[in-house]
Amino acid sequence: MKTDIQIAICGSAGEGTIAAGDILRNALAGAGYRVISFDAYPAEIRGFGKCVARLRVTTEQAYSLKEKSDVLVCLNDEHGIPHVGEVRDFGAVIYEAKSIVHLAEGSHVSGHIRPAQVPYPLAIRELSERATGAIRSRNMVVLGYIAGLFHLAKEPFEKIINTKFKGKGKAAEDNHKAFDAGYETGAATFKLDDVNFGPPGKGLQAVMLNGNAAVAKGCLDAGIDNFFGYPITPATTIMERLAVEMPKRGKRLLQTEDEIAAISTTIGAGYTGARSATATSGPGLALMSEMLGLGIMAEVPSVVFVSQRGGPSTGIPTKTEQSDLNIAIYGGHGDAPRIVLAPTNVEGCYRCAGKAFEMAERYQTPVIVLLDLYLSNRYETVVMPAKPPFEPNCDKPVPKGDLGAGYKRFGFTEDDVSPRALPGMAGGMHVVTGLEHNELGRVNEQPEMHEAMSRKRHDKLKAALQHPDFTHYKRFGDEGRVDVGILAWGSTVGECLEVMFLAHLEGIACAVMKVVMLSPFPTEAVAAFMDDCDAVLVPELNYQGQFAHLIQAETGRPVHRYNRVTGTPMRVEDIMAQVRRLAKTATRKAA
Amino acid sequence: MKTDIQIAICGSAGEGTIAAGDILRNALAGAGYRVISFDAYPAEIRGFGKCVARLRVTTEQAYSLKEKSDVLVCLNDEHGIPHVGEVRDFGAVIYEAKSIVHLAEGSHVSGHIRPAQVPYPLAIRELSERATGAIRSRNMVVLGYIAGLFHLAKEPFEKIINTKFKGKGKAAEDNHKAFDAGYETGAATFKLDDVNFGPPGKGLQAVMLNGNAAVAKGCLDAGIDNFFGYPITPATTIMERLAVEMPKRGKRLLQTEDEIAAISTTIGAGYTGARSATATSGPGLALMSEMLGLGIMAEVPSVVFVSQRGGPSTGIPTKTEQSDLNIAIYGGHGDAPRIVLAPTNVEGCYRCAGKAFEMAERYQTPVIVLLDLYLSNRYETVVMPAKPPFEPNCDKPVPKGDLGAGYKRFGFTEDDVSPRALPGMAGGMHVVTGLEHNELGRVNEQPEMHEAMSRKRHDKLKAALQHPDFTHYKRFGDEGRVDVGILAWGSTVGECLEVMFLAHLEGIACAVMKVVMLSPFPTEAVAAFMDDCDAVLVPELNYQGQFAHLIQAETGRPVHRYNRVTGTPMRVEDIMAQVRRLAKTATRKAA
Amino acid sequence: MTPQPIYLEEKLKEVQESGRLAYRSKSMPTWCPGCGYFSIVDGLPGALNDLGIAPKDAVVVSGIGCSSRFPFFVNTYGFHTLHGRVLPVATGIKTANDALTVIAVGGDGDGFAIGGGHVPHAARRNVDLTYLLFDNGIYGLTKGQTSPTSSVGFKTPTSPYENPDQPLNPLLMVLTYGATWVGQAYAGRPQQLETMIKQAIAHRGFSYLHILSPCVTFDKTDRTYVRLGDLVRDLPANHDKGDLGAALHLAMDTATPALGVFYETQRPTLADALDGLVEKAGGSVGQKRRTA
Amino acid sequence: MTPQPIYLEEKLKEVQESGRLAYRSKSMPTWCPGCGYFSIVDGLPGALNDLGIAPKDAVVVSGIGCSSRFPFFVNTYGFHTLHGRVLPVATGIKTANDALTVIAVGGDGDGFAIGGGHVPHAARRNVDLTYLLFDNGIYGLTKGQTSPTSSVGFKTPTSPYENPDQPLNPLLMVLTYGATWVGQAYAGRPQQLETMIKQAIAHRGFSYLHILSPCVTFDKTDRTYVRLGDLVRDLPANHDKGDLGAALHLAMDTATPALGVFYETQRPTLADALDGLVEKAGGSVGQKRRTA
Ligand SMILES: Cc1ncc(C[n+]2csc(CCOP(=O)(O)OP(=O)(O)O)c2C)c(N)n1
Ligand SMILES: Cc1ncc(C[n+]2csc(CCOP(=O)(O)OP(=O)(O)O)c2C)c(N)n1
Ligand code: SF4
Ligand code: SF4
Ligand SMILES: [Mg+2]
Ligand SMILES: [Mg+2]
Repeated sequence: MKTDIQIAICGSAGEGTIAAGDILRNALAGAGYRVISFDAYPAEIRGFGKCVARLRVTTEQAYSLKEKSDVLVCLNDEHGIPHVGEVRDFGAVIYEAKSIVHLAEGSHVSGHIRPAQVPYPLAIRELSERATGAIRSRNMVVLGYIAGLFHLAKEPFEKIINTKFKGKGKAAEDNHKAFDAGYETGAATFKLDDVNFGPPGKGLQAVMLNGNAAVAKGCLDAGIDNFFGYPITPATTIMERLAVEMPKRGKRLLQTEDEIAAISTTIGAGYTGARSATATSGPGLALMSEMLGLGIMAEVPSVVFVSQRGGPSTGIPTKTEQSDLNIAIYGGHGDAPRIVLAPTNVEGCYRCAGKAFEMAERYQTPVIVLLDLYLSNRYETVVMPAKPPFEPNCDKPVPKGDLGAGYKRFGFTEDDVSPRALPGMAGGMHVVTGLEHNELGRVNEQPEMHEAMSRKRHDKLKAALQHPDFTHYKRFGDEGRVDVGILAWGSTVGECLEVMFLAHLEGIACAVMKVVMLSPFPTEAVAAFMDDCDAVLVPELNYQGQFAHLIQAETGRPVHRYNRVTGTPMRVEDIMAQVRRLAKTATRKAA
Repeated sequence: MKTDIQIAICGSAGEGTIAAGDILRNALAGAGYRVISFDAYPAEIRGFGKCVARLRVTTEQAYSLKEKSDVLVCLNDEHGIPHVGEVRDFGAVIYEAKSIVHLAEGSHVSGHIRPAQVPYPLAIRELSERATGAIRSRNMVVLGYIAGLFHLAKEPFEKIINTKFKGKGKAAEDNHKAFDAGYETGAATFKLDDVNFGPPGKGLQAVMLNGNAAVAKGCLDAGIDNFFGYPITPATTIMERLAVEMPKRGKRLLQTEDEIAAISTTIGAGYTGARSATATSGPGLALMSEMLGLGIMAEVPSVVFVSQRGGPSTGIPTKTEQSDLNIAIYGGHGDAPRIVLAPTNVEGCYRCAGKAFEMAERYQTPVIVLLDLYLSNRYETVVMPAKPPFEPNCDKPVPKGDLGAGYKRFGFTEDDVSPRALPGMAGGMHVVTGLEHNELGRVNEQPEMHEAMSRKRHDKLKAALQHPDFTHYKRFGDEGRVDVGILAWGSTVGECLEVMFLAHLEGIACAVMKVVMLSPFPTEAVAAFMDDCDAVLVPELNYQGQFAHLIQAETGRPVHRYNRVTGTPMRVEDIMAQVRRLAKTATRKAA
Repeated sequence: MTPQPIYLEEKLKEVQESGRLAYRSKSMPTWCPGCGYFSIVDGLPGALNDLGIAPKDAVVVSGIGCSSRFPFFVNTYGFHTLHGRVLPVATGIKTANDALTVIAVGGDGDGFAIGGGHVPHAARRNVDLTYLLFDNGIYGLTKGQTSPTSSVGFKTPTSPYENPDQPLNPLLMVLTYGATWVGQAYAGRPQQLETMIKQAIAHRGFSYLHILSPCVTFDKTDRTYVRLGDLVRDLPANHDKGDLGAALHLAMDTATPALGVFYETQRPTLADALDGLVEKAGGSVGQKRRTA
Repeated sequence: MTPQPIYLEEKLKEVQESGRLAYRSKSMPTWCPGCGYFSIVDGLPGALNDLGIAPKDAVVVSGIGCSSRFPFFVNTYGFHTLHGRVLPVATGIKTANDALTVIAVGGDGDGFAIGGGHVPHAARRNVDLTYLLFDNGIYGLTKGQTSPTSSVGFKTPTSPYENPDQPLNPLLMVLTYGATWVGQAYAGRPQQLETMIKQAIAHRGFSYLHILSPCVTFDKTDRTYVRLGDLVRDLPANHDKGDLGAALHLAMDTATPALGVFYETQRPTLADALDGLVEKAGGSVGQKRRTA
């Protein structure tokens, strides 16, 4: 039996909502299921706003959360009510049966459950108090209840609770007790809905990571030497995780005074041959614009992770958006070509992170890896490769005998990448500069030299489009001619794939092409895909249609845009409506 | 008789080369001719490199310098020799007849003059020494010689020399003497070439300005209140001129600590209702990226002049390029729409400068005016309007009675521009912020509000495409269907117009469309123009084809690119070769 | 579990009667209960009211941080700018319109990490504005990372083993930049704080008030009310606030922070200097600005 | 009218014999004849040579300005970065490879206008590098505008009536930032300059050498050799360079700039501190870096 169940837990931060979701997803992953999970936080500093932890648990690969949840847990009536509607027919709504406060008419969850939904009133508060003497462990009660109700094994939960509260003394104990209390109640409850967990199948040897954690792991596995950063939502947790891990490996991380310093130190370290990186969000990337240009001109490797959030300006720091594509690709003065990668899922974050170091070193240039809040914070079960799939050193060494008077740091070569001498190497002394220069690195402003060096800086990146062991773009779905082709990037690809499956069910010939390498752009491949499509749809989480714009610029051909800036992930249903509309036109044309 | 004569003066900075060119162009403008002039400087700090002062003197409107000069003056053999080739057949080469040092075979200008050119050896050094007792006034000798040789009136020269050396005592006197000595010699010399100055026609009441001076004048005429800036080539002279002029008008200018401070102070001043501006080049614009986004989000007027130079990074600070189009339009994080204007000649610099203040105020947003070194430093005779063609106040006032509790700084309106209360107005208190906000300016992160405000910020700019009394774009040349259409922007437009005239002579149907407003983009007009063209050519001084890219992105249609990054203006002949090539293909297609 | 009401009925009445309510915005502060910043938002209205500065004539400018949410909680004109840019924006405002009272506020990270390049210049130019620096030794808004004033050894998510960097001493720095009024206050002493805010605003020229303020959410160990309460002391009675050397000396003691006015002097403001240029150029000074 | 030869035959011979030639690049300085910077480019090779630092092990990092062309004129590794960014780039280099001797150079504008935000942090972290600040009180490269150390009243193209702003005092500022070695030299006293460069490089930690240097092209009136020569003096013989208070006091006197070592102390460098974290985390310190 295939399992495909989505659970939402709704409450305030103070109620341990996010913690409950975290234990649940880890326990289910531990049990061998595939999980994809994304939480919504309050924006305010003080943590009393609404939180929703959502996870989809499957045996087959899933690509995004579902429109409808199968199970909703309300830790709090006020926050729960608006979410009752997201539960599908015959899905379960679990809620506090005995509210502490007297709630006015209509303020209780029970009053909002549709007839087709299955209500599970639960004395959450009471169970917690009875088990632990306090109401604090209500989140554990509901966890236990879910486990009991759906006949899930206790052991994975117990393991996670143990790890999570190790050394926290009574808290750990209380949590176990509350969990048990909930479990018993759940197991004893008659299950009316048609939510059924099948066995996890052969079981996955997977780890549960969010995008930022995957990036950190990619950095570590690629042998990162130095990290420099300045805190900014939603990128901060990359630095926070590396701050824990890098010293264990003898590596150095420094919190700098700002983003300009962060990219400057990163490039300084890169100049010495170290693998170095920084992480930021849109505002920080804006500040880095000038220094990134130096990295391009001086041909110094560096890696910049950018997790996008709502913009422009300070925008909406705690909501997701895909509106930094323009600045990532075009945000520098002069002809400043750079490599821009945008992973589309958590595993991709890991791969892009590691590959970014390879590419930075191989092509001697800054590499920007574009994430967004949705991807940074979304959890997925990822099967890790046995051995890190990253080359430890991609530097082009100076041929023997070349060091000395004749060494040309910026010499023209067949692949337009010049051998790099690192500080400390005898005979390799040279100066790198942001001024236009000749092969030796000496200032040179001759027209021919500027044209030749401009060409070198652009042409060397062409090879990145063939960088080994990397998915630059990929086509999914129907082969050959299709009614509607979807061109997608970044965190939105998952929803597009779900749309494609839906389209197939409705008899619409549909294919998706995801583009991971956004610069240099795989123009030929994209144009070939477009050739196959009666209509091309480009759904993005930005207002302007930045990717659509890029495609038109690169191919000189028109596309259809679909743009939302709600701060939340795309809704599969919304994209599907566009596909239906376009498919109709396509059919009409064909007819 | 039509006059169309180009004179080049070649020497080192120490020889007064640029000064001679400056006097010559001013004298000829004073005599009523039209002049267009552009000097090439050495890049090094210490001023011994080669300088070339070039000016084209005409009675009809000209749009760029010519490929070939009619007259070359060599103040120095070493620097002069490479330029002898630029003199047309039957043109004049004036050079030092009696070199001080003994020059090796081939090192003397005389050895490089083609038979078809007309040599004018002149004892420059001797004449200077005889007239003034020193060799310093050699540049004045050649000026006088030119005036005498070509029978130009002495008076305009004398006037300029007077103004230029006012209060410099003996220097003024010496210069007059040297000029006279040269004049006499010239008048007595038998003129063999066919370079002939006709009368200036009815005479122009024009002033001679370069692009940066025109910008400064536009600022002053538009009533600039505050200017904040940080020096950077080639924008610095805008600030330097305003530093002289603004205090005379009681206005305040401040040199800030960097470009981030420059744009921040500019926006701070703009917030109070002052007309404020800053000026920079590519590197400074990169640093301003983040703060410009705040201006967009907080809807605060500001004007940013950007004079482009060779890039990327520090690049080639003293050479011209058009490679900051991308960053001007896309260089911010988030969906950050802005107004970008690019004047195409010196008069346009004046107009765009003044209109930029109008637009910034009218649409409550930053306005970027893109120049480049070629335009900033190029001199043209400009006929000034009798009255500054700029509205003194375009602010949208708060309707009577609205101030007070109900005042909505960001209220939705028909034209999407909200009435603006300025600090100091009773009852108008509000907070502007870079966070997403509601109509009152209060932080609001709701999906609907973010979508509505995103729309407002974009849609309000649409009206800028109809901004009154402004040339957003313009078509020149053949009407209707053409073989080749040229789409051009910025300083390159002049060369494109010259190309068009050449094409007409060769029987190629050709039209040019210049686009002055680059953002928001006049997509419809450009697409309509493209409809008329069998082939569309986009010549630009950048490597990537940034304008071509923009056109493709906006229209979804392909164009032909022609790109150079020589640091020098486009060569008419090079563009013409492309036009010929495309015309041939077009004809073949038509056949 | 809805937010606790920060303002007691009595408090509200008191504020109402004092005429200070006009300066309070309808938005309630979103800070954590107990945050030191509440004392500051309580103090500013009193200071403005006492000085007779109408809400319409004051502009509160801020950067980004918990502290920088400040403008939303007072009823004046306000500009919530970008992280680190409070001083240049404030300089632009004041330069464009002398008639406005400009108050710049921001956190330790805002002012001395990302914004550290602007402070020297606002100070040396003696821009006539007041800079209230909320020093909690932490990045509050981004959830508790190390700041340039964090103590050595302090643990945060970005320095999980310990903060290795020696902290900056903003008071000492600002004194060397040429600030013409420099003082220190403590959020735990709201009365004195309010008085000092008033003095700072009353000063003609660049006034810098360093406000020690606990972050109750992310700092449970270092700069708590309890620990700070023990450390702070009043300025020595014989301190000569005209003596820069003495002020520097005092500022060097960060172990027992002194509260009060460290330094005060008079010299031409930026506006004075710019008016001087206008005079030299033969222009007419003090012309009416376009703005109200 | 070709450029005048800057290096006399004798000079070249002297340099050659001293073993310092290895440190001189084949590119001749493009500075104006007479520029104070020549003394510095003469002094650095001597210092490196005396300290036994091979050209391959030194990295000279600079910003943008006449001064920042420096790396092109010495034969070491060099990084000509961006205006104002010399210190963070240098910090990155040193953090990545302890074995390199890192020398940061730049002008007064580079360091204290656009780069002013970085200085406090390099100093407080005690990054083990040497910062040579070329102070000519002007923006040389952009043709003579006002700088943050220009005197009040100085006329330049951006302050044609006069410079209205009080200059900064970098020496004083850097002392308050926590620099562990602070000194001042004068381009007109090349011998002493060379000695001080050597001392600054030899110091373990962040050393700051302020070098007064005339711009002969754009400053004909204020900081000329003649005027500066009259003003500079040696440090008082009894100056205690371990006394921060005394150093601050000395630095406050800008009228008669003292030459010599103002302050010197020892504390852990940034690398020490970061190694400390590695130890705390249970990692192994001092592992061989990937780089040579
Ligand atoms: C350019 C940029 N970088 C980073 C951030 C993220 N950020 C917001 S506030 C802040 C620091 C807040 O600390 P502080 O200034 O001390 O204020 P506090 O919250 O402690 O009051 C940071 C790093 C940002 N908004 N913009
Ligand atoms: C971001 C940026 N802004 C401005 C400039 C222009 N610029 C180059 S050097 C310089 C100032 C040079 O002065 P200083 O640092 O004192 O060095 P000096 O030339 O006097 O040695 C300026 C403003 C630039 N290159 N980059
Ligand atoms: S996080 Fe700290 S500084 Fe921010 S509001 Fe809460 S207590 Fe105050
Ligand atoms: S302009 Fe001044 S600082 Fe620059 S090289 Fe010439 S003298 Fe030296
Ligand atoms: Mg803080
Ligand atoms: Mg300088």
